[in-house]
Amino acid sequence: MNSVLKLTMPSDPRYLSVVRSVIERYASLIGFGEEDCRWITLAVHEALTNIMRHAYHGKEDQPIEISMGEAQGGIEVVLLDHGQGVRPEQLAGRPLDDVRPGGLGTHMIREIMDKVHYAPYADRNELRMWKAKPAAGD
Amino acid sequence: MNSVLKLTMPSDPRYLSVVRSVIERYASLIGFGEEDCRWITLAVHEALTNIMRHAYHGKEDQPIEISMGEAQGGIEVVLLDHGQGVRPEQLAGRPLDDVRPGGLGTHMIREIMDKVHYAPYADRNELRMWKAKPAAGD
Amino acid sequence: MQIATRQAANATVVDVKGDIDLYNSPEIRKVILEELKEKHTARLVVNLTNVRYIDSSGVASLVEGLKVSKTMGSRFMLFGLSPAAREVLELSRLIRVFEVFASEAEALQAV
Amino acid sequence: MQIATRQAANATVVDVKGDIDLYNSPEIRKVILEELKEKHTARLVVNLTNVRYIDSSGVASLVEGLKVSKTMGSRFMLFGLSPAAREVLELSRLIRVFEVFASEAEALQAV
Ligand SMILES: Nc1ncnc2c1ncn2[C@@H]1O[C@H](COP(=O)(O)OP(=O)(O)O)[C@@H](O)[C@H]1O
Ligand SMILES: Nc1ncnc2c1ncn2[C@@H]1O[C@H](COP(=O)(O)OP(=O)(O)O)[C@@H](O)[C@H]1O
Repeated sequence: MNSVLKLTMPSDPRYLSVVRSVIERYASLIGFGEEDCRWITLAVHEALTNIMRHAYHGKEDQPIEISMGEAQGGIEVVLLDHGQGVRPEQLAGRPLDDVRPGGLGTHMIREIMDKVHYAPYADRNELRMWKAKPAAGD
Repeated sequence: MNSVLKLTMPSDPRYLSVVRSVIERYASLIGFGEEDCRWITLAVHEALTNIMRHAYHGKEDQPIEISMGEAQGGIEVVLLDHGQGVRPEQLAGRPLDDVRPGGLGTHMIREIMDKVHYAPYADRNELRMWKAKPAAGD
Repeated sequence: MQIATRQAANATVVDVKGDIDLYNSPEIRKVILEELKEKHTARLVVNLTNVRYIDSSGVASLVEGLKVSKTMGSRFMLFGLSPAAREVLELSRLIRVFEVFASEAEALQAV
Repeated sequence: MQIATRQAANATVVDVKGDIDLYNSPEIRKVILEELKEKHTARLVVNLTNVRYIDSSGVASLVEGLKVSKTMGSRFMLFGLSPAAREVLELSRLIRVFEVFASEAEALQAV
């Protein structure tokens, strides 16, 4: 990816609305339609709240880094944290037909984005999300 | 300053609208009213376009770093570039009663913000801007 | 986000304004659970007309309200979903478990 | 930003939509100067109704249009300034050098 915008924020939910506006504007700038921009923003937002809750356990002063750019005809967003990682297969929600609060975020992310790749490294956790741009003329 | 949000962008005017939305949202979040948010956004925008035109001479792939946070009851925004610096006294526009294109940006910045400090260092140029929050009850 | 409750006919209406996300969903959750558990409200109607954005934690608060209302034998209704809010409930396959109305009048008249 | 020109009564109207900033002010500058210098438009009216945001480079393009119009003996008018656009022209002390009208009708009728 040719990462063009990079944002560093603390793990405080207070700043989520600021980050949403960056993602939504950036996606629009590189050619996504209004509805796709909303979806992409929701997916990134959900991934950020997961980092805040699960990787940082609600601590609000930990660093999160968000990079966005274009890659292979789509948008790529990479989130980095230094909190507690999990094995990639543990990053899974509950079955959707079981009605109870919670367990929705990872489903939403996977439904919205075309590729999602989570990797826990020794010094950081990395979540890469990619979504193809609409074909020209769509 | 307790810098909370940091954004890194290339010196490409294309991304200005994304950055504006971050500044506007952040200023609103920490308690500025709608009109002040617009003004602060304009000041930061003008300072960014000055970096693009004067420090980087229109080159669009150079790094600019924008940090924002709260300091002494106000908003502080710091811009960093690695382009050509000038002596602080050269950072000045034309007299406002001389009607011609250009030379407005630095005036706008100084009128909008309460403190503006420019410093060219060996490895970077730094522009610090600060504006007091409206007194409670305003 | 702003949140306020008021009486309307046979129901209590919760008016929400702004985005519902992780930052403020605890507040909306608190108001809803208070109405149901402490005030024993028989019909609780959540007005989402002025909500542009809702995330999974917001959805979770609504689901929790729905579950508690079932335990308490109360009714839990939503109205005024923006296209974005509706999309999120659809994406999470939850739109069908809620009683969703187009307007306040329809929610209040529902039998 | 989108920009289009059209004829209206005795004038050419330039309709601008979106933000005017360093990224796109060269385009608006080009359209304005073309109308004045090449097409010798006698009355050029810029419609800013759908412009929410304008920066100093946008203001500079308008000032340049104004100056060229004086040289060419044409008329250069603005209308439909949003509060934000008006504030920027006021801040730069330039509001008084432009002919600013509230509506298209008023601009077209101006003698
Ligand atoms: N960034 C993350 N770091 C660590 N664990 C995570 C992360 N994201 C998700 N998980 C794990 O995956 C589970 C499912 O997440 P999700 O579908 O978003 O629902 P919820 O967060 O409501 O539990 C979480 O409960 C958690 O155990
Ligand atoms: N970030 C900067 N780096 C170097 N020089 C600058 C910078 N900002 C402003 N200047 C200098 O100050 C002058 C006045 O700037 P400004 O008032 O914004 O008007 P303009 O950019 O239209 O000339 C510029 O022409 C330039 O010489």
